[in-house]
Amino acid sequence: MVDLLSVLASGILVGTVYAYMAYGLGLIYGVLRVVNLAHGAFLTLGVYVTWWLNTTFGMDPLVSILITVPLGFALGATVERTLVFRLRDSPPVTTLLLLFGVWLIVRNALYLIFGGADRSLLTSYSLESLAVGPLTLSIPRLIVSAFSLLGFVVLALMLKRTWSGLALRAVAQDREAAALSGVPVNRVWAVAFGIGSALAMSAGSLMSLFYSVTPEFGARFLLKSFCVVVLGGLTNIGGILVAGIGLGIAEDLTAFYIHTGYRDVVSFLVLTAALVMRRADSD
Amino acid sequence: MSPDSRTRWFPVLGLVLGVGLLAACSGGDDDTIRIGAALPLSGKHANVGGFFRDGYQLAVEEANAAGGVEIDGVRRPIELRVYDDKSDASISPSLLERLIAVDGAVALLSGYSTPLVQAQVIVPMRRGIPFMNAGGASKSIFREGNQWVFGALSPVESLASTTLEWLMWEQGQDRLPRPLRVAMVWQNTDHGREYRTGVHDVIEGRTDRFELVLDESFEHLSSDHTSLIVKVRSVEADVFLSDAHEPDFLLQHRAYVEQGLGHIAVSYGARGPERSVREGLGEAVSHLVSAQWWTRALPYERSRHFVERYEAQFGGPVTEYYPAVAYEAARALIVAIGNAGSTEAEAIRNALTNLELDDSLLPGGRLYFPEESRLQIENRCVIVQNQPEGGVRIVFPPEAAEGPAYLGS
Amino acid sequence: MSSFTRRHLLLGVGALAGLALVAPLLLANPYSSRLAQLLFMNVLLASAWNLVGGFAGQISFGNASLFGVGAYATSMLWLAGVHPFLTMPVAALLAALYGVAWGWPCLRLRGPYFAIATIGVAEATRIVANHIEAAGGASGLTLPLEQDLGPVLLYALGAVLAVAAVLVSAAVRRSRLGLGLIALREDAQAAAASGVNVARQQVTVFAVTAALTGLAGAYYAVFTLYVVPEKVFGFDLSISLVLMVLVGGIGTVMGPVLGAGIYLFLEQFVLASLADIHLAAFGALLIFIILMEPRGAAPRLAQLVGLVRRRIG
Amino acid sequence: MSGPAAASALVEARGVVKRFGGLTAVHRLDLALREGEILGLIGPNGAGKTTLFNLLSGQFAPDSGKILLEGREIHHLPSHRICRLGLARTFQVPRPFLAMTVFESVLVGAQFGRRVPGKPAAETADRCVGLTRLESRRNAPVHSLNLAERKRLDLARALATRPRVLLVDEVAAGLNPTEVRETVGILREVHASGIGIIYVEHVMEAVMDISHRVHVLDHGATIAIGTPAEVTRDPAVIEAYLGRSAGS
Repeated sequence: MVDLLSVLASGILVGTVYAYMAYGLGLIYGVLRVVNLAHGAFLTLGVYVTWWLNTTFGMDPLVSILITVPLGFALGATVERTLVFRLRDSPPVTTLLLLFGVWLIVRNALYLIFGGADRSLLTSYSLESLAVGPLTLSIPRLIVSAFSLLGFVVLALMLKRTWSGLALRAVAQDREAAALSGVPVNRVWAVAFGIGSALAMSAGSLMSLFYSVTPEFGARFLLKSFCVVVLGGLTNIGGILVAGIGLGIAEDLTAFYIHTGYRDVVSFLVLTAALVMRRADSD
Repeated sequence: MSPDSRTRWFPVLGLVLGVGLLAACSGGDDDTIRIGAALPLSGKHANVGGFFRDGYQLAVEEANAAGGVEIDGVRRPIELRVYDDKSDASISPSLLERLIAVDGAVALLSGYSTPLVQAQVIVPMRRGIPFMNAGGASKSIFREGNQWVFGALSPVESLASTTLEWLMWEQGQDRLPRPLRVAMVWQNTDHGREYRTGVHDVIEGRTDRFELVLDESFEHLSSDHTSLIVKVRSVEADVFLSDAHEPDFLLQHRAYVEQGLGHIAVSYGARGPERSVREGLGEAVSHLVSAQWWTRALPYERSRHFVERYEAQFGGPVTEYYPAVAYEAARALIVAIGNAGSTEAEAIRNALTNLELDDSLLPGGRLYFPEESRLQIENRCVIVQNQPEGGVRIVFPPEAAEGPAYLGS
Repeated sequence: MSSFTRRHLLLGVGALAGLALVAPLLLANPYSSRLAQLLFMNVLLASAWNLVGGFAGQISFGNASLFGVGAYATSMLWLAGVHPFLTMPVAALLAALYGVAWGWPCLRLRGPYFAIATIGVAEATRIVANHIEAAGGASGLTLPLEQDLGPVLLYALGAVLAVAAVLVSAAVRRSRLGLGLIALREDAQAAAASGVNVARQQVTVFAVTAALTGLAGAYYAVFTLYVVPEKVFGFDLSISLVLMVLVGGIGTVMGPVLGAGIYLFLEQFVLASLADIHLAAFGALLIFIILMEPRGAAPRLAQLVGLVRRRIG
Repeated sequence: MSGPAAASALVEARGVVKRFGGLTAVHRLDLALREGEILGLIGPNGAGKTTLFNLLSGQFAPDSGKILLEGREIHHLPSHRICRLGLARTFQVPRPFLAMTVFESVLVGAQFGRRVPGKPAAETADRCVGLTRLESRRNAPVHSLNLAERKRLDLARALATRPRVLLVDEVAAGLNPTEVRETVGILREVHASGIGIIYVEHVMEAVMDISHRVHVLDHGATIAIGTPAEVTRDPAVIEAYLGRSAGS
């Protein structure tokens, strides 16, 4: 029983991380209809920036979010303005190539600056945990989960309550109609890419609390982010949160009760089955 | 941009590529002896590839500082050419072909990680080129009838068997219970599979000594290990053995500490002394036990020399075994070329087969390639334990031990 | 219809003759013959991917799952004593069956849903393959070096497979199947309303894609003599094919061929000459190409050929 | 009336219901297209005309009720099967295959539509291109076509499937009077070649001019059936079109 609860708790905690790293991908897809292959680059960059700030200035990873968010926004908006924007009239799939190129360049820059060795950081609360009844919950993971929920609330409020949120949603629904209603579509795209990248980079800040990083870090989580986003319904932030948690739980249950080696098999099979079944319903 | 202004770019691009290609194809002057390697400097295994490059480079520079290698009475410098195979098993062999055909390499040094080295060894075996393997510890790399592939890294099994021998030795000192309840998890890669084989080979038929209460694999680069650790907790073992590469090790041990587990002894295969490990886990890695193909704690002259040179050049402290083994492998190859007094493949191979280094930095202090193990060395590992506040101490074998191991409750 | 077939046959024979003519050049040293092998494999893979990705507009990130099935089928049969040539049809068949098995449910999805579902299938396949002990698990399989086919035979085999793949691609493009695929790519509902059986068309072409991809896997096994799930079922392989086709020109017959060549050339070129910045250089070149030619190299080449023809004529 | 009509009906809907969530788009609808007839289908926006077309052509399956083509139940069939049984349609907003030429687009219909032995597909396609006055644009890429041409292309593609029944969705909307006349002319020719037509249209002059009978829908249900002259006089129709206030 304790085992089951531990596994469930772990699944939820991991799942919220999945959700957080996927928000940005979902937002970018929703607004630009672009599958952001450079997502992994922003995640990795987030971890490295956080690691560097921590080891150089002793900055806490949670504080470094204040830096990774604006930095991510600036970088993302720049990539959109300078590159993605130029392919707006080309088949959507061509942006895959472009963003893959961006990813390669970022990766190379990281190799040159940081080398290929694993890097990880340590904070005073890194290995602390909290006893809740029979459960032991990791404090960094609890913090990250709280941030993930907070991120969801902020994002949802932003989309619902603010002007830019309205513009984002309008463009997501129908680009041409939004443009005709006076929404500055070009700017909205840059903003969406910026927010998406800011989310990815800040996800990196949070993930630095428990993952070690190499320039290849993003590759590990890119595919998983895709799963979460698609399972959650691509543009639906709430769906992404639920999908992330669901996937986390499914993985941990499989790992514990079936076989640890099959945790990712399950997440991918759940993904495919859910897609196929949902589509069959709506046919 | 009009279509025409776009096309204008093409001759320019073509020119740049063409010139670059010509430059890339040039062989270089013929005075030097060229040896080559394709290493994973980017991609999945890049966290290790750089260490190998450093180790190779150090050995080559040392040889050149000593005047190079004497061939037919002329001393000739050695040039090391390294390419990045991006951790890709189909690119890696093609780069080796390139090293032989275009760059004129007379011998090759291996890449790192068993799958990549497995893909590489086909090339030297097909072409008949000496190949010195420092990065793939799997026995399966050394095929039946192998004449060209020399292994400077003992099999992974020896990591496991040395660890268990240590445990048995501690049992003999009455410091560990019998039978010992062992929980073992292993990374589902070639490395982990062979580690598991090594463990099974030792405990087979030793029910009085060991009871294996968990035997489970996990995927390389897992996104979380908490549920596995909960499983480990639930089997209530005395010792916890895991075989993991660095990212998984960091995550796994983090979950281990977070979940409040404690075993009499905890070992993650070869993991433990690395610098990045203490960077991320701090004091939580104290008392971890690991099996090492090399450790800076070894008291040999050559080993001290290597540590000094390496740290002077690349900064230190050098805590990983990778550059040391790479250095030793390259050094063995260079010595063999010198012994052969020739750059002919056959001659170098024969020299390697007959090579015997008495000043090796590897455990045991000797390096030769026994034919009965298909040219893979069989040097033992040493067991080291992380010390609080950093550093490691050799705890096994007893003749090399610097002191007794700390065993938890 | 029949005239197309004859023309294709001529083109195929011509291409093979051309490849036979340049064979001494490419077989001059082991490196160039290895590059030729990789090129043939890439042409095969990219052409196969383009059938479903380019013509039907279904972007698959999961072709490695088919490649791996082919590679393993050939490896296991070879180790069981079957001559590698004889294993090839089996590899193609098994890959086609596996392709249909997961393509049939997944191809009902479109756009990013299909793309991501294919990632799911391929990754699940890779991990399961890692656990199949009979196939060597994560250690993979090493193939008998003594039975190596040798560079000449490997070259010939690769050339035939690559030319065959391009011919299949050209034939599909010109056939009723190809017309239906492009129709459903442009508008699946309108195509269905015009009588196109969208599901069957897609599954049919996917079976062809899968068979060709399986052959590429079989060929890979035969020339590298070592298969391991991490490589043959890996995501890197799946993504590289997509990039090749995009560089060359998606949805065209020659695009995948050009793309396979350009991709291989650039990759080897930057790997060898720009050691420390090869990733960035390669990335920058990809970006450069796609910004200059968003539709890939093939349409531009066709334009140039047309220009030359007009000048001459 | 359903008895004798059913015997000779080309297409018949019986008690068809289609709901979208809480909204009932089509409610227990009966409809029949008789042999050799052009049936006009009119009604205000949201009356369910396009939904009905989507039901007849198999894009949607009805929640209940039956649809018959020449006496055969087709409501459970996918749209390509319905097309091959001889029911083709055009779309309200044309849905061209943008990457193709005009001829290729029409060829799709000819290749995949109803099988008629002994007729090469290319010949059929060319005949339909001619019929819809697109000869001059035969090899033009579809994306270069204007709206009127695209509408005719939709028609050509549908005709190339050699249908027994053609569903035409607002083929005259957005066209100038000359183009409307031309289109109506084409429809007459199509009818003359023995194809039954159900014609949804907002341009009243077009639909009243050409239809033998007119079926009027409102809120997913029938409010009147009759000759063009009869329905224009029907108070229920006037009310539906002009609103309750105008009627009172």
